[in-house]
Amino acid sequence: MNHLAVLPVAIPALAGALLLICGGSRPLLERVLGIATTVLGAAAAAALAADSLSGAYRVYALGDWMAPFGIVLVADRLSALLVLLTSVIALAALAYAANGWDRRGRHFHALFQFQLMGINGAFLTGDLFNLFVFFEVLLIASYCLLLHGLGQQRLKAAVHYVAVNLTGSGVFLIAVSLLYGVTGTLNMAHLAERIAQTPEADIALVRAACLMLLGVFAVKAALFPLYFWLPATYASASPPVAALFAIMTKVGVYSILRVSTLMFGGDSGAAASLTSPWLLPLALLTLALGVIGALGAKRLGELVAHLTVASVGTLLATLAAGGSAGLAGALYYLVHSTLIIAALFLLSDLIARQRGSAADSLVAAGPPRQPVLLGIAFLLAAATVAGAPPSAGFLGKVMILQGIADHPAAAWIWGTVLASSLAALVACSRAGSVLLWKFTAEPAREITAVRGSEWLPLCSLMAASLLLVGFAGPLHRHAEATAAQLLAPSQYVQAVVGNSTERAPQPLGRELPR
Amino acid sequence: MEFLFASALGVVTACGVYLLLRGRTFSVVLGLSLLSYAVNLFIFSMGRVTAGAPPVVAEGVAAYTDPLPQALVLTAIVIGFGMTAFFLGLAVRAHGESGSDHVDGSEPAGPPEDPR
Amino acid sequence: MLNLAINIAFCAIGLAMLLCLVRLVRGPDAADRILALDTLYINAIALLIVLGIRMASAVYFEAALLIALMGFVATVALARYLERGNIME
Amino acid sequence: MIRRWLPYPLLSAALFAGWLMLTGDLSAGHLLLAAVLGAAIPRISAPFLEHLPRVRSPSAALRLLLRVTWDIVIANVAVSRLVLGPTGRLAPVFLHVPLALSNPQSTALFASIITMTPGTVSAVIDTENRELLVHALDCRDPDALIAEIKERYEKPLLEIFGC
Amino acid sequence: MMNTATALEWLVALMLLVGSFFTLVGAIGLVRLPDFFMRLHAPTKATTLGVGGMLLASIAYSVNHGVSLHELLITLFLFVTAPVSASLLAKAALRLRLKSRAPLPEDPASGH
Amino acid sequence: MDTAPQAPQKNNAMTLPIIILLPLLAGTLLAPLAARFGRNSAAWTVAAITAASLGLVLSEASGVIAGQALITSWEWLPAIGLNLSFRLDGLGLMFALLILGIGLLIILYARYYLSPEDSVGKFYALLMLFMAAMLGIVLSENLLLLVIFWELTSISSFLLIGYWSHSAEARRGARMALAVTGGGGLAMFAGFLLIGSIAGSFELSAVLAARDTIHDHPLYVLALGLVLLGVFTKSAQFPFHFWLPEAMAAPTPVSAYLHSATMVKAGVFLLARMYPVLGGSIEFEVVVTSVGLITMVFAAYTAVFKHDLKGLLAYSTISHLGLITFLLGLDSPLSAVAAVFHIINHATFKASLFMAAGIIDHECGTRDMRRLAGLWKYMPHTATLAMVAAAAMAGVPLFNGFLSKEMFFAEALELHDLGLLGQIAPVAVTLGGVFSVAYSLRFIHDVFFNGEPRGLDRKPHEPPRYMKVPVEILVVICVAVGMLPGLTVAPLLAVAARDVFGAELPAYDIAIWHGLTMPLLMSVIAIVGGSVMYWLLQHQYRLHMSTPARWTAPRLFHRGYDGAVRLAGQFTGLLINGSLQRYLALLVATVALLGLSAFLQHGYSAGDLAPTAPEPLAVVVWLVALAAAFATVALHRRRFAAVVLVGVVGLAACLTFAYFSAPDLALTQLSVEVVTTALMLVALSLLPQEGPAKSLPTHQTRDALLAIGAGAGVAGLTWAVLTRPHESISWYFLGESIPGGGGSNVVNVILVDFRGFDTFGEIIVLGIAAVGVLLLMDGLRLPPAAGAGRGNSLLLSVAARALLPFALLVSVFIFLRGHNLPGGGFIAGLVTAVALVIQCMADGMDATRRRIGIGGAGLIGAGILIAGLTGAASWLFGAPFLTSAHGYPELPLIGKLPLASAVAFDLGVYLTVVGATLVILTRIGGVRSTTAAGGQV
Ligand code: NA
Ligand code: NA
Repeated sequence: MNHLAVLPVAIPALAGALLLICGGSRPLLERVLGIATTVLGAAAAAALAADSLSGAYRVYALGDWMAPFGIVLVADRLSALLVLLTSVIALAALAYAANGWDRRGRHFHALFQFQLMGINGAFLTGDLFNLFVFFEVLLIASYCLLLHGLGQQRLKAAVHYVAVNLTGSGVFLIAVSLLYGVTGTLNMAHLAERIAQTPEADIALVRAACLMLLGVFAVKAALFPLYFWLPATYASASPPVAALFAIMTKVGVYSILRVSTLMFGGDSGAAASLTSPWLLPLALLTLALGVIGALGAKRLGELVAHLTVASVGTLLATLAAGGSAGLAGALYYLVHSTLIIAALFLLSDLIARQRGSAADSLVAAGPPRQPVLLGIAFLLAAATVAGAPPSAGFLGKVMILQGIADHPAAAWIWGTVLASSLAALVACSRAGSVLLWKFTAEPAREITAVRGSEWLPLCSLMAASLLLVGFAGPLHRHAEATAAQLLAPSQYVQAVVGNSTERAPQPLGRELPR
Repeated sequence: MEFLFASALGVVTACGVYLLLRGRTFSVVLGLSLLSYAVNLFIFSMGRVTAGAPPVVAEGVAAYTDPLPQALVLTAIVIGFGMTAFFLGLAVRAHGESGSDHVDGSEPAGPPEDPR
Repeated sequence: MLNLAINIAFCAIGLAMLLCLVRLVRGPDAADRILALDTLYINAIALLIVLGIRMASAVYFEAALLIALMGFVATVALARYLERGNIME
Repeated sequence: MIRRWLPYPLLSAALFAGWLMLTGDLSAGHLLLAAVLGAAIPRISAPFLEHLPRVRSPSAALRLLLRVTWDIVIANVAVSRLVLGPTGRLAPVFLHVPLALSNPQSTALFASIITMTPGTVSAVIDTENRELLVHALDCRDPDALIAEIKERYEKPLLEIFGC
Repeated sequence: MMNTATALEWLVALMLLVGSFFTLVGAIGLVRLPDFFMRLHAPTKATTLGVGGMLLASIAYSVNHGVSLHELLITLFLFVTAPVSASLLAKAALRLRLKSRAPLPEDPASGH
Repeated sequence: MDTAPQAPQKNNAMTLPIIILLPLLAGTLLAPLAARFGRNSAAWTVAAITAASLGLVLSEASGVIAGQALITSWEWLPAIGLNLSFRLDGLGLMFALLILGIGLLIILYARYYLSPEDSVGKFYALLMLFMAAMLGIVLSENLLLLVIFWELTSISSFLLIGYWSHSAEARRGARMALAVTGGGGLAMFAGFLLIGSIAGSFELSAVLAARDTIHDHPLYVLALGLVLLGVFTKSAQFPFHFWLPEAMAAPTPVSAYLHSATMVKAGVFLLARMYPVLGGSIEFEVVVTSVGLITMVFAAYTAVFKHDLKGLLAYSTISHLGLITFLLGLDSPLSAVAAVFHIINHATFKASLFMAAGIIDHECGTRDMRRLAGLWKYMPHTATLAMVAAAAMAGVPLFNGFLSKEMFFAEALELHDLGLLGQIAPVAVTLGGVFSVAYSLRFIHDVFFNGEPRGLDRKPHEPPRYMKVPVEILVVICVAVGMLPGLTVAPLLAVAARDVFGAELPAYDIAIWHGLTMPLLMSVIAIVGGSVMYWLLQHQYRLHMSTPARWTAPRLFHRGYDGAVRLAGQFTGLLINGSLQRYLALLVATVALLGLSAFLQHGYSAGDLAPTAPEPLAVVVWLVALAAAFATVALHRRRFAAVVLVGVVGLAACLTFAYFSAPDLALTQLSVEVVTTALMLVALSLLPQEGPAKSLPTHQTRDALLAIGAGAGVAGLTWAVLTRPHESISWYFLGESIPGGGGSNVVNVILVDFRGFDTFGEIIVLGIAAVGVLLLMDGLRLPPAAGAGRGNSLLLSVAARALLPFALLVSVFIFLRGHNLPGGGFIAGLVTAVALVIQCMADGMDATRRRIGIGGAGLIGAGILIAGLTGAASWLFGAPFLTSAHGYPELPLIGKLPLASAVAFDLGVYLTVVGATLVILTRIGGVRSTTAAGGQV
């Protein structure tokens, strides 16, 4: 029995529990334990990713109950890739937090582990209701992490974030249970099979459920008009948390991707081509509004948050346009944007800390202590996030633009993507020139230099981004293979539930009240 | 029965949504509570509603109601409880920090906007 | 016979609940509302017991037991709150 | 030795009986379990328990139980007539019942009995002034009612607990 | 002549009716009685004879299906808790000096 | 296009990439390091690197001049057509020599130009970066690779222009240059993508071969337009020219290098590079020539009126770029020669002029020609050099500018196919020539003669010896080429021009004297006319007094830029206005619309099942629920009442569950309901008791409509499902519950076994929520509410203690039987917690805390850990996570004992719930605690 698939969930869960027990009293132990388990989790993630290279589906039946009855974890190329990506981001965020951010509130490390557990679980689960549960795990952990360090700004952002997501969770439940009510199953592969066989009379119900589900995912992914909670939330989170949150919108994107390829894919069935008509315009609008927001941002954190929105817009537009090549590009772009946004959140903290009370506001402040290093870091990160060549952002955009070239709306996508690239470039150059070039003659004050241990996580993320450039060829081939796997949902269904008819839903008997 | 069930769900949902959209954290909590009742009942109803057939396996009983939605509701209830508790804590702290229980963290300024 | 009694009981309890609801909505004071809720809990216990008799099932018993226990907690909390402005110190 | 293992024997007995009542199962397993729980739960909840007054006269306790039960039935009927009849004629009143009981548990029991017998509700136990504030739904002669309450319930309680 | 089973059924029915009656009376009292302190008396009926009747009915009913006495536990709980609720509510009402037909005592709720 | 150039020579020699990599890696990294040892060492280092690159280029030059284009290629991202492919052909060779040669001179010049405060290391590193990018552009064989280097020039020039970042002008100039050229680059990128997709490859060779396909493609015009956008922005063609003068905020070496010799030439390079692919069409010819012509004339005219030396040179540069653009637009072989020739010439004389301007600025402290005058007296050497270069710029015979300009004039006479444009062109180019003579004259006369300098804060003198060397070298080239073109540039020119034209060139002759031709006449007119114009301006119009309307394009741009930023901010602020109400309303509306859209398409229909008749009891519960829900809304401002009323809705839900065969749910709903009520009250005691009074009904209608919509939607869905028959996978659970799960309460078996993983997640959610409450309440201490009652209730105290053991008993009961009958760890945990909470209410929190003794968060952690370890324990048996085991071991006396590992799991649930509930209630409840104990629960 190979337990690889459950490890990315089980390790952080157990570690989180342990950390809760020893929480508060032994901060160093907490830190060491937190980092050690994250490394362990990353190793498991790497093993899983390596395992996924074969292209096989690793199906893990929890409690040894076969699908669709029990909950299964399904690790395919995409899940494994995202779990690995999560680990990378997590390691960087945690290493950064270990410089002191983790002690600005209690139970940081426990919450961090639970956050990882939720994210990994969401990526791995093959059960729609279990996906809800993991969403809740990652959300509640994110609420707490968002509040880490407290303060009025964070509280306000948290009220919005929590309220929106609680409402979203309600909708999620309605959608999932409605699907169950009509199809009688919860396993995503089984649902895919059942949805394809929906009788004519039930099509509207299934479609309504699927659309509501997509609506919920759109909230998490941050799609217009449901993303308004994001900028304030991300901008007010503490930097390591914001860096970790870079993966969170991707959970929404992943969910859309997963259900739309698996459950709503193909041309037949009740949920055929469910996403395309409305997702594309909304995604393009999201992209545009994201860069407009970045252009008008008054703080660096806000700017990065808006760029997060823009990256989601790019991704979803590509997904909506469909096609294997575009999808492959989108996957590459997803990895890139996650890495660089995480890096930018860390960097914005480093910059803010050298600017006294001005922090990351885009106004002149006293000169920083390490302008050159910060400048180089910002230059690289900004160029990457804006998609300037030869960054991973550029390569990703090339892949995307080429990938969707045959789509009827290609002109729209191209225009929006390119124009938003320019806007992002302008926004970043404006921010950089104000933050790192425009100084007031502020009297000398105590600024501590950025320590090596604070550079390390940032540099690792940037190095990862550079590796994306250097190994663009093999990575793109992997992305293509992943896209191909995603676009062959029948294999997924076959791997998870087989084609046995004895697993079909049956009536349970209905007895009227006496 | 089905009509009563459906209409009650609709009404509770509507009341919940209306309260959810008010401008005070406590009203939002009330709205979320009502919504979660509605949602839980909705999940429950997806297994259809049957009286007198609890899913406790016993000899000689053939008809049971669908146990799965019930299990889902239980999960939803517990999660909802946790979330409500958290949101209440958040509301208290936000009010404690800012002195306002408005959902946007401060009393609406200027001309008397709708402070609900 | 028994069925008739059960149905009468249902109607009586239902009516009692509605009356409680009237008090609950009308108030006029918070104390009245708590009292109405408390009574409503009691009615719910009664209802569950009758339901248990009708369904010839013991599964409703726990619910009744819990209401007895939990309803008390709710009432205490409410009353405490009313009296002191907080429920714990 | 028994004190050490069963610091609250009465409570343990009650728990033992309670478990059997709950399960309705007199099998060996459940008897054993009931015994374990009867021994364990008082120990677990010991920090919360205080020493209960010793029951001195079990027969008096039984008599009081029967009396209260009977009173509940009778008073229920009486109060029902009050409730269903014209309410305008009711004469409610607050009574200050002086307390002879001193032990908190027995005082609480006294107050509870007053509440459970319809027509009277214990509102406040004033331990400083050693009196009980009782609201009566319809009372023409307060002093007589106070005397009756003390006679019917407080005296047996004093007899049972001695305090 | 009635056999035991029928007698038991009659008993159950009777107890149910008794319980129903007092439950209803309690609720009527809650609505009809003019002030809070008087309304405070209403639930007592529901608690005692109302639920008590139902529980007796249930016990009687269960005689045929394997005796169960757990209903007694509910009664125990109710008898322990109801006076507490009533007292706390009364204290609260006294503190708030709610409208009362009976003249309110001078120094409300200062006691312990 | 009859004969193609010689087939390129392909090999995998590393020469070409090394040419780029040397400055890119070695240059950028070593420059700052070397700068630590002084500016000389920095300059020597980068000069050596540049020289090395130059050497490599030269080593390949002979082959290229012989007609062998060198192509090397490595795969990078073949799937998207991006390869590391390099090409060294004639055009590339010429540009590479320009870039590296002038680069060397600039390095030397900058060594003396930069002041001690300037960071030399940073300057040279950026310069090397830029050099590498430029080399990349001219050596790219792959169009995508070219885009990469193209944008790299934009970015590195941004950094170079902003080198003096303390200056607002520098920052603005840098941002403007980046926005314009970066934007153009993106357009070009799009154009290349189109071309690549049409040609099926991004390799230049393939694209060149696909010329006809591209021209015939419907997207040709679009691709052309996009590429031209890149060209025009980079080469500062009208109307995108405005960034170049603003970029003069850069240090002069930068201006000399980027804005005369190299970066701006990238645009015309690209035009030349793509000419064989895109050129030859009427669209190309008309657009490119007219843009070039307009730019040439307009910029020359503007240059005359610039008082700033660098401003004059900047507009002159724009004008000359226009000239080159014009030439490249024409479809004739000789125009290609002229264009290439002028690229070389312009680079030499303009770079030297910029350097001269830099020397003047350096020595006089100003570049304002109204203050400068008579410098001949102070720096005759520099003046001589500048005068030669200016003469070349003006197109005076014997200097290189004359030769190419005459060819330009000649070409302008050949525009017969272009109708009106063909008739205007000769006049326009002559006029441009006039202006260019005028500003050249002004440059010389105003600076070096024309009286004495005014108001300089120092006495000007010659610069350091070596600062002049680069100028001297360039001026020598100007003269050498001007006098002996055939011996100097001819071979290079030939191969470069051939690559531009894309075919072998006809025979042509570069000479000073062609006889009395029309172009010569035009030259004479230009020189005479320019002189007259300058004289008139100086003496009649008093040029120095003029304050020519500052060309408004940069202003417009800055206003537009700032406006866009402000507008973006305002727009975002309006959209994302920080109002939760809006966000939630949008969410509800979106979801409702999404749901509705499904029915709009497929129609709504109820199922076929006949609904069952309502029961009186159900009607009562229904009425209760409705009344309570409506009353909650009506009374929601009276929060206490609302809490009670919400509780009633919960009670109705509980009864509904109980009635419809869900005792577990009823139990749970009820327990949670009560705890929630207590919780709400605890919280309410810390919040305002009443919502603010109603005022303007701004959103009420909107919200009511949304609410009704959502309600109708949910009701509709419920009705639709309830009237349909039901099939589900649950038959499996019903069948497997006892044999597979060891329990008869199927719901519980699902919870702890079939879907135990859900439950595991669920308790974690609850646990984290409690931890969250713990964190939220950390450090929050409020005074006790005013007028709050004090003291405890004896009755409550006694009852609470009496109840505790029995509550625990009930907990155990509910816990143990959960697997077979309604109950389980969750409810048991709630019962325990509630029993403890009653103690808190009776005796106060601190006393209770002491009595409980265990930390809340620890309890939660222990619970989760137990549940998790139970799950992980199955690994020991080679089974998946959370696999349960159950059995009925036979015990003496007791008989069969039902044992299931799920019980251990449920114990974890129990502990978590107890811990979480306690933490939640006591933490929030403790905020108003009089004895502010900060310890854990
Ligand atoms: Na009484
Ligand atoms: Na669950």
